[in-house]
Amino acid sequence: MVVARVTFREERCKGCELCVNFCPRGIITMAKHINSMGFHPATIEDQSRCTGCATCARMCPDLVIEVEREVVRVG
Amino acid sequence: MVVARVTFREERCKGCELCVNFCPRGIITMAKHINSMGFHPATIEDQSRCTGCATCARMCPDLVIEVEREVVRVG
Amino acid sequence: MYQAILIAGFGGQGVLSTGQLLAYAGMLEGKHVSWIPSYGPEMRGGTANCGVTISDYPISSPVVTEPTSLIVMNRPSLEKFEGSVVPGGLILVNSSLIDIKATRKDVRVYYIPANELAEELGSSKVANNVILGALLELTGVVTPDAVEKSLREVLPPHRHDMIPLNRRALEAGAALVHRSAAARAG
Amino acid sequence: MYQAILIAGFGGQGVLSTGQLLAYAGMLEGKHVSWIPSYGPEMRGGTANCGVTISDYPISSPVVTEPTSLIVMNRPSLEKFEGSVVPGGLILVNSSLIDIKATRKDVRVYYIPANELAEELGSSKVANNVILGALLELTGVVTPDAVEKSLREVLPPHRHDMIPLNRRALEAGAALVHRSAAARAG
Amino acid sequence: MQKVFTRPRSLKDIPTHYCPGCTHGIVHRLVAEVIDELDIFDRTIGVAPVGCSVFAYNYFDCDMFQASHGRAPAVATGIKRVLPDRVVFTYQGDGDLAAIGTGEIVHAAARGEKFTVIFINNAIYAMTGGQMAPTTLLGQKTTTTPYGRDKEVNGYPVKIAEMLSVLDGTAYVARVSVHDPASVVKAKKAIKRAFEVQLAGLGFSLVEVLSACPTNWGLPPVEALKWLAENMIPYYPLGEYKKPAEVG
Amino acid sequence: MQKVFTRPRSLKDIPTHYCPGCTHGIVHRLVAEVIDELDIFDRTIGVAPVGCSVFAYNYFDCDMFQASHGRAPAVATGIKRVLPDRVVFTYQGDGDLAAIGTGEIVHAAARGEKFTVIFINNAIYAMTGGQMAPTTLLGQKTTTTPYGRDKEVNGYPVKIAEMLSVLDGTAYVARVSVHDPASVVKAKKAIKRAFEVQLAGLGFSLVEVLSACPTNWGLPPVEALKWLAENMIPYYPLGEYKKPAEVG
Amino acid sequence: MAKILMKGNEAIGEGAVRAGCRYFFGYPITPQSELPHYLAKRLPEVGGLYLQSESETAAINMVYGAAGAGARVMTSSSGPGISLMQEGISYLAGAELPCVIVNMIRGGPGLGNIAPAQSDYFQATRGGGHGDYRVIVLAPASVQEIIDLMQVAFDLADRYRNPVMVAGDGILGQMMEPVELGEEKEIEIPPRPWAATGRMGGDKKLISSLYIVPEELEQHNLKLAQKYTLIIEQEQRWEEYQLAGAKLVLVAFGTAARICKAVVDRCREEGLAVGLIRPITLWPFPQKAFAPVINEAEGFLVVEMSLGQMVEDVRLTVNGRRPVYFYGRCGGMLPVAADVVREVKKLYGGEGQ
Amino acid sequence: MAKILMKGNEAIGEGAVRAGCRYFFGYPITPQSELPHYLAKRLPEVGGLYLQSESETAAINMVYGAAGAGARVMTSSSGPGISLMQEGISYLAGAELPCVIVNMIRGGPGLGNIAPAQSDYFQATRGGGHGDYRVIVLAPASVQEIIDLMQVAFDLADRYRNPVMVAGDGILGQMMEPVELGEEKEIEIPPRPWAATGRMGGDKKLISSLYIVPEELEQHNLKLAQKYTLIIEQEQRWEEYQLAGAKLVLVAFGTAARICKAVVDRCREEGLAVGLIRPITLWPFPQKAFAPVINEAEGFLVVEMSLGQMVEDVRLTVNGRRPVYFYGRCGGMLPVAADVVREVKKLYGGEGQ
Ligand SMILES: Cc1ncc(C[n+]2csc(CCOP(=O)(O)OP(=O)(O)O)c2C)c(N)n1
Ligand SMILES: Cc1ncc(C[n+]2csc(CCOP(=O)(O)OP(=O)(O)O)c2C)c(N)n1
Ligand code: SF4
Ligand code: SF4
Ligand code: SF4
Ligand code: SF4
Ligand code: SF4
Ligand code: SF4
Ligand SMILES: [Mg+2]
Ligand SMILES: [Mg+2]
Repeated sequence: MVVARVTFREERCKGCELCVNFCPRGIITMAKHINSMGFHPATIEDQSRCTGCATCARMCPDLVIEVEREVVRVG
Repeated sequence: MVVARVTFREERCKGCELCVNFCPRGIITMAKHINSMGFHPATIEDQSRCTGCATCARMCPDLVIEVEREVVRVG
Repeated sequence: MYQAILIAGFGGQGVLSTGQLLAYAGMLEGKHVSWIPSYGPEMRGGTANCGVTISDYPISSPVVTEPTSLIVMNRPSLEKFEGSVVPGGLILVNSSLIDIKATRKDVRVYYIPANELAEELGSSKVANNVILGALLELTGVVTPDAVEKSLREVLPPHRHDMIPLNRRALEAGAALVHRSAAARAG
Repeated sequence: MYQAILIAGFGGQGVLSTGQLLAYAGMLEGKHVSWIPSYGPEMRGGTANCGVTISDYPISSPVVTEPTSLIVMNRPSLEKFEGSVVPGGLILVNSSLIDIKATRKDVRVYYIPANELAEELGSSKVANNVILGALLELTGVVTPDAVEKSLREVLPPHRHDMIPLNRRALEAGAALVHRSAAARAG
Repeated sequence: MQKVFTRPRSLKDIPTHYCPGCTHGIVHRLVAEVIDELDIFDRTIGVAPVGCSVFAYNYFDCDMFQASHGRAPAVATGIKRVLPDRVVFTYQGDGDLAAIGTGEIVHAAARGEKFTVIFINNAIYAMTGGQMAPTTLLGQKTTTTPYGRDKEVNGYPVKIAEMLSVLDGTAYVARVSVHDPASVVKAKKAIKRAFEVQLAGLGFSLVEVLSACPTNWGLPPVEALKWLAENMIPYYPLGEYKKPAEVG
Repeated sequence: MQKVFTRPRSLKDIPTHYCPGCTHGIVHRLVAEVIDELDIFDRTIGVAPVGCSVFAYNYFDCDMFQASHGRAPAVATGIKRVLPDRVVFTYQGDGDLAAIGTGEIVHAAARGEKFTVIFINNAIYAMTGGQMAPTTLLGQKTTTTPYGRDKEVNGYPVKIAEMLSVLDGTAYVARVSVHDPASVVKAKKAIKRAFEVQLAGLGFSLVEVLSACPTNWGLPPVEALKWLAENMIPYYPLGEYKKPAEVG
Repeated sequence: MAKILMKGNEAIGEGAVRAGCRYFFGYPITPQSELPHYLAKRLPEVGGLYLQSESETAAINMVYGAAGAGARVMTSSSGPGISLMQEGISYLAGAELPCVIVNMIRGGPGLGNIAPAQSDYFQATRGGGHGDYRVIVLAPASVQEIIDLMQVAFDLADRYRNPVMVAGDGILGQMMEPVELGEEKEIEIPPRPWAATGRMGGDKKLISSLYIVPEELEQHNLKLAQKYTLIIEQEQRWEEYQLAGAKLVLVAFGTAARICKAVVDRCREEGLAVGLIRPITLWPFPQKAFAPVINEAEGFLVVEMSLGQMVEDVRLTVNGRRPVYFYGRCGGMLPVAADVVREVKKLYGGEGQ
Repeated sequence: MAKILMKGNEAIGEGAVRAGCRYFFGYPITPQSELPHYLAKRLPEVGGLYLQSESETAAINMVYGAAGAGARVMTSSSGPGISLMQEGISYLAGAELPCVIVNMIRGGPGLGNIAPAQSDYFQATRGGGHGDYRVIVLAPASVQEIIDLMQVAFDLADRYRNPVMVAGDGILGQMMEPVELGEEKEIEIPPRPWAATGRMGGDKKLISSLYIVPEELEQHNLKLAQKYTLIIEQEQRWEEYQLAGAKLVLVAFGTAARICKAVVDRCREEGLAVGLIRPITLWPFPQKAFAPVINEAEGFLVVEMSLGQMVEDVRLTVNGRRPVYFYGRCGGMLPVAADVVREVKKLYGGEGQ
């Protein structure tokens, strides 16, 4: 199991939903509330299912998403 | 034998020698005298050797040359 | 009659078309009118506002720098334009979206929960008309009938079914300030 | 001393460089000089002329519209510029190439078979210098020595062997007008 | 935990003015990542002309020039000729590069100017309100082709990558897209190669990026990317059109 | 006796200002012959911009426009769009078409404008005194490349026929030469085809003609033609680069 | 006929169509975009052509071709694009071709911004291109006037065979006002015997501005100068507002003039004898407007959305007989009526400067 | 050092090289061709770059890039090409970049011809581009002065971070005169902390003329205006010739001024009190030159190779205090000294007009 964490910098999100669309795990959704720019920001539902693949971050035009992953040291 | 005639409109000749260079019969030469524009005009030496091929005229940039040929009607 | 109305909000909130509707209605009533937009530095998304002048006399300057009435649809607009209203003028605040109060004391200020009222009517899209209804009620600058007629000319036929809803929104806005005026009076 | 010399002919006859040579010589003699070219409407092949001014005083206008001396190398130039020469001025006609006469009576006119004289010297290329020699002799505007010195500075080293021939051309021109002046006097 | 994805330092940490889902943002990031990875930030100079990316100078944190519409290649030429050891790139839209700036891009390419061009083909003049671009597809509706682009009136979309590849001065020419994650990865590779070609002094390098303009296409962002894939890529095939032997 | 060669009526019977041996004269004649043969003289409109052929309006006896440097394709577009049933041609040099007018020629071609371009490539700016043109060959000395054209400074000669062939709007593109009688015959054929393509409404047509400038090349006319054959043709291969199926 | 509410930019388009213009060549730029959008829809409806060019340089040369071929034709742009057209405009003037060029002036120099300005006055009236030539410049101040002046613009272009520029700004372009369009008339375009449309059996025609022989170019220049003199005599246009008894005369055009009308109103209300001359033709500058007022007026205050350009023409007109003052805002900022009133009060009675 | 005979166009090139200019971007055009020919040879000798651009538009934008990157840089053209540079010049002025632009003025408008003219005066001094900006304009009248003014041109460009134009004509460009070149000095180019040369560890730099917020663009415009005011105060240059006691003052620049010197000489010989003011800076116009003479002079005669452009600046300067007359030739024709003398005699004593 991968230990990974995605963080959304909510106030920068423009609600374009590209991350939602491309997350292979389908775990990103749009929040109900509105951020300071007036958009519904993206948010992750189930952090534990995230693989840290960074696909969401790669598709985000606004650098909202940061991805961290546990590095498994072999040996 | 072909009956042909080339006529040079001397006052228009700029003495570029292209006709001289390309006449397959080599029968065009440059005159000794100078025309009103100050050039040695091209001239034909031996009209009778002319085939009327119009190569000279085709290469003349200044429309100096007119070519006529006897049309041999067959039958 | 001379009214210079400034309508301001986010781009996309429909402030420009609301202003156009108002100007159109003024024209239908035979008034001299002008409408003028102004965009913020952002190409889109940023702030937008428009000035509408409705007058019995030819309009010398269409530029609304000192509005007699101000409609604000977001907080930055209130902060930016509040000071420009002429003394004795009118400020209409969409209180569904603005959580602060105006500070001017020398003008009349009305807080209208336009989005909520609109949603009650069935569509948040008519929030602007709610607030417009309030303006009409308070200033009499044009009649609701003229606005309705304008809608008929401005909207494409397939959207004419929206007109009754819009009319109700105008009336809801009018009623609100009527009531609140009554409340004040009371 | 003030001499405004106009040199005119076909493009390609070297009138521009002859003028430059003259100006250069004037400069070497410490005079104020200017050289100015003028082309006909044709890009090339057409007529060309230049004006050279050589003066003891700073030159106000370099434009030679009223030459004190005129050198003409072809017939159109004679026809065109004859009238512009100041009364009492000088016209030098290259009679090798021009078959008409000047009509002015209030100027001195010399006919110089420059090409023939040049060919006698060994090269028709120095025709211009023949006529220049005549000008020098008649006006004293610069010395032949200054022209020779200029040639040394203007020509690339590998062509310095041409200088003696040029010098002889200058002298031939000078001698001719000297003779003809003598003839006149005689 | 280790960061596997974070913002490149060559981009200033401020929000952009781009619309939601505008892929200008993705391309900005890719360029910045490449600058970071090649460690050339300190000697890089960017040139952004007019277009939606006119404020790119606010986002790229290196030295920047704002250039007149279409002339970024001429401006970049001036810069690079004066400072040959700096890294210079232009960031141009399709109105900018393929219309008004045609002369400048063709001749910078022909001269083999040693800078890198990032060419954003979004098939529209976005900044000025969605007018037809030279790259607008046949049939596409824009504010100036309200009846759809008609070849009889407006002719055919211009294929820049193909056209510039013909020139002897171009060293690297590629067309990429950013409509899905795999494409984004490839796009970055191409951009990196283009900069590497410049660093190696091999000549002119250009990457054409098919990019989405949800706003002027009138589509939600996700739809816009689909439209791009389905409509633009068939007319504008992706790939490396020209590359020097020296580069992979 | 019958005249087998005489001057075309579409050319005015006056001497030209061209230098001895300048092949502008040959190309003028070919265009005029084609106009005569297609019997379109009365409805033909020519456009000549700046260059040695700036006075072409004096020689072609049809209606003519003198256009600004490089903009003949834009002017021709204006004319042809107003008068679609007329025959319109431009006559442009390589400085004109391949340098300052790059944008105009590329976009007239991309739009598929239905006029014909006669493009005189003489590898030089002749009119202004022999400066380097975009088509000047590597190593060629001109007044602005006194040490020879150096690819490091001036880049590579531009191949117009090849470049424009890439565009979907071009219907006919050919490169010909007039350095010998056989080439002249072929050149005329290409020019005729170009006009035929226009008459058939098939799109944009262009004939690039390799042409000699003895004066600025510093060569006697006959030598100039040899230089053309030996130096220009290898870099600028002759041939029909694009032709519509409809045309032979 | 009923009035309709229309944007200035659209009014330019509609006005042009009603003036018989059937060809538009142009390149997009803010703040005139609504004009191309409008014409891209409208021109095909009337059998006309909207063609988007690859650049402003191409646009103005397409205009040259179309005008030379006999069409009523126009183009439109703003600051940077108009600058790119200067060579072409000089050619049009030199070849004496009629056409209409719209400049919706924005803040400059350089890229500047897209806000309204009047800082292209010099460029428009002095000729930003090379050589001795003039362009007739019309400056409307309302949407209705735009409609009316478009007809005037095309007519003047034809009458004098000269380019005509219509100079507005972002405000005029984007403002909506009611307009009376009137009946759509069949426009008869004056014959153009000089147009090069193919000989079609007739004489050869040539469109050109080249006169290689200086004597001939001088003659051509003198002929143009004569035409310009005629235009100066015949075509000065202006509006007078409250000039009767004015001691201080404001001079302003376009949007600035509208603001100045408000200024005049307020001043008159306060009893200050202030009037306004609003030039409608910027070139020819309406010098005639000044003759009747110069004796009574104690001074002139020129109000511009620039650092002061038209003020030179006012100075040249007044020629030292009265003081000429200037008040301007620039960079896309508008003069505020209250500020101008304050300026007026400072000057009123001659305590100025 | 010995004098050498040099063409004006070559002198521009040599003067530029000696002023430390190492970059030239340009496009060929008559009558300035000898300049690119000269520099194509000369610049590589000093480690500089001559780059022929694909157009004048490209050239001026290459200048923008090179100037922004910190180089001493120049371009050159004539009428039509200068018109094509107007957008770029406006950008350079807006971004405050130093550079030198040469215009060897020819006959216009349009293609006109290649003969000498002065009809681009308006374009040069009023800004042919869009927006409120000014270009410093220097007008030499001899080959020696060209050499000297090239140094001045580059220095002024740097001092004020502003484009400088050197305006000549075909005569000045093609005329040869002796010049004293002096020692070739090592030029120290003033530091350019604002140049965008890559951060190299330092602060970020931006070259731009974009100020999207009107308030900010207005501030920028006012800052530019301040600079222009300073230039007007500090940089007016002119030559006075025989002004002492002059009753009629000729005003002329460049080639026309040389002809006018001959006119003054002849007039003085004939006892007519005629003098000459020769503006060397066309912008800023040397208004200061007029103050000392305006009381004694009875009138001014402006002589131009145009239909009358600088005459406006003289009128603005004299402001109605004295009559201002005009004599011009155009289309590539030169004023003939004898004709001007005749004109002077007509006016002398005030019987003019
Ligand atoms: C000379 C000039 N003409 C026109 C404009 C207006 N303009 C600004 S950006 C632009 C086109 C933008 O399209 P593109 O280059 O494709 O960039 P995008 O906005 O699509 O990213 C235009 C026409 C200008 N600024 N300058
Ligand atoms: C805007 C502008 N720039 C420059 C020129 C000068 N000019 C005239 S013709 C020409 C180039 C001529 O070369 P080309 O087009 O190859 O024609 P050629 O003379 O070789 O036949 C140039 C640069 C001009 N007339 N206008
Ligand atoms: S890192 Fe991958 S799995 Fe995790 S949220 Fe992003 S796209 Fe989904
Ligand atoms: S892609 Fe980025 S901006 Fe778009 S919704 Fe996701 S986090 Fe927000
Ligand atoms: S027609 Fe043929 S053979 Fe006769 S002269 Fe001409 S080239 Fe020679
Ligand atoms: S080709 Fe023509 S111009 Fe040349 S020499 Fe022969 S006849 Fe004369
Ligand atoms: S308009 Fe289009 S290109 Fe411009 S920011 Fe918005 S989405 Fe991006
Ligand atoms: S200069 Fe060259 S191209 Fe021009 S006419 Fe002479 S030979 Fe022909
Ligand atoms: Mg785009
Ligand atoms: Mg050429």
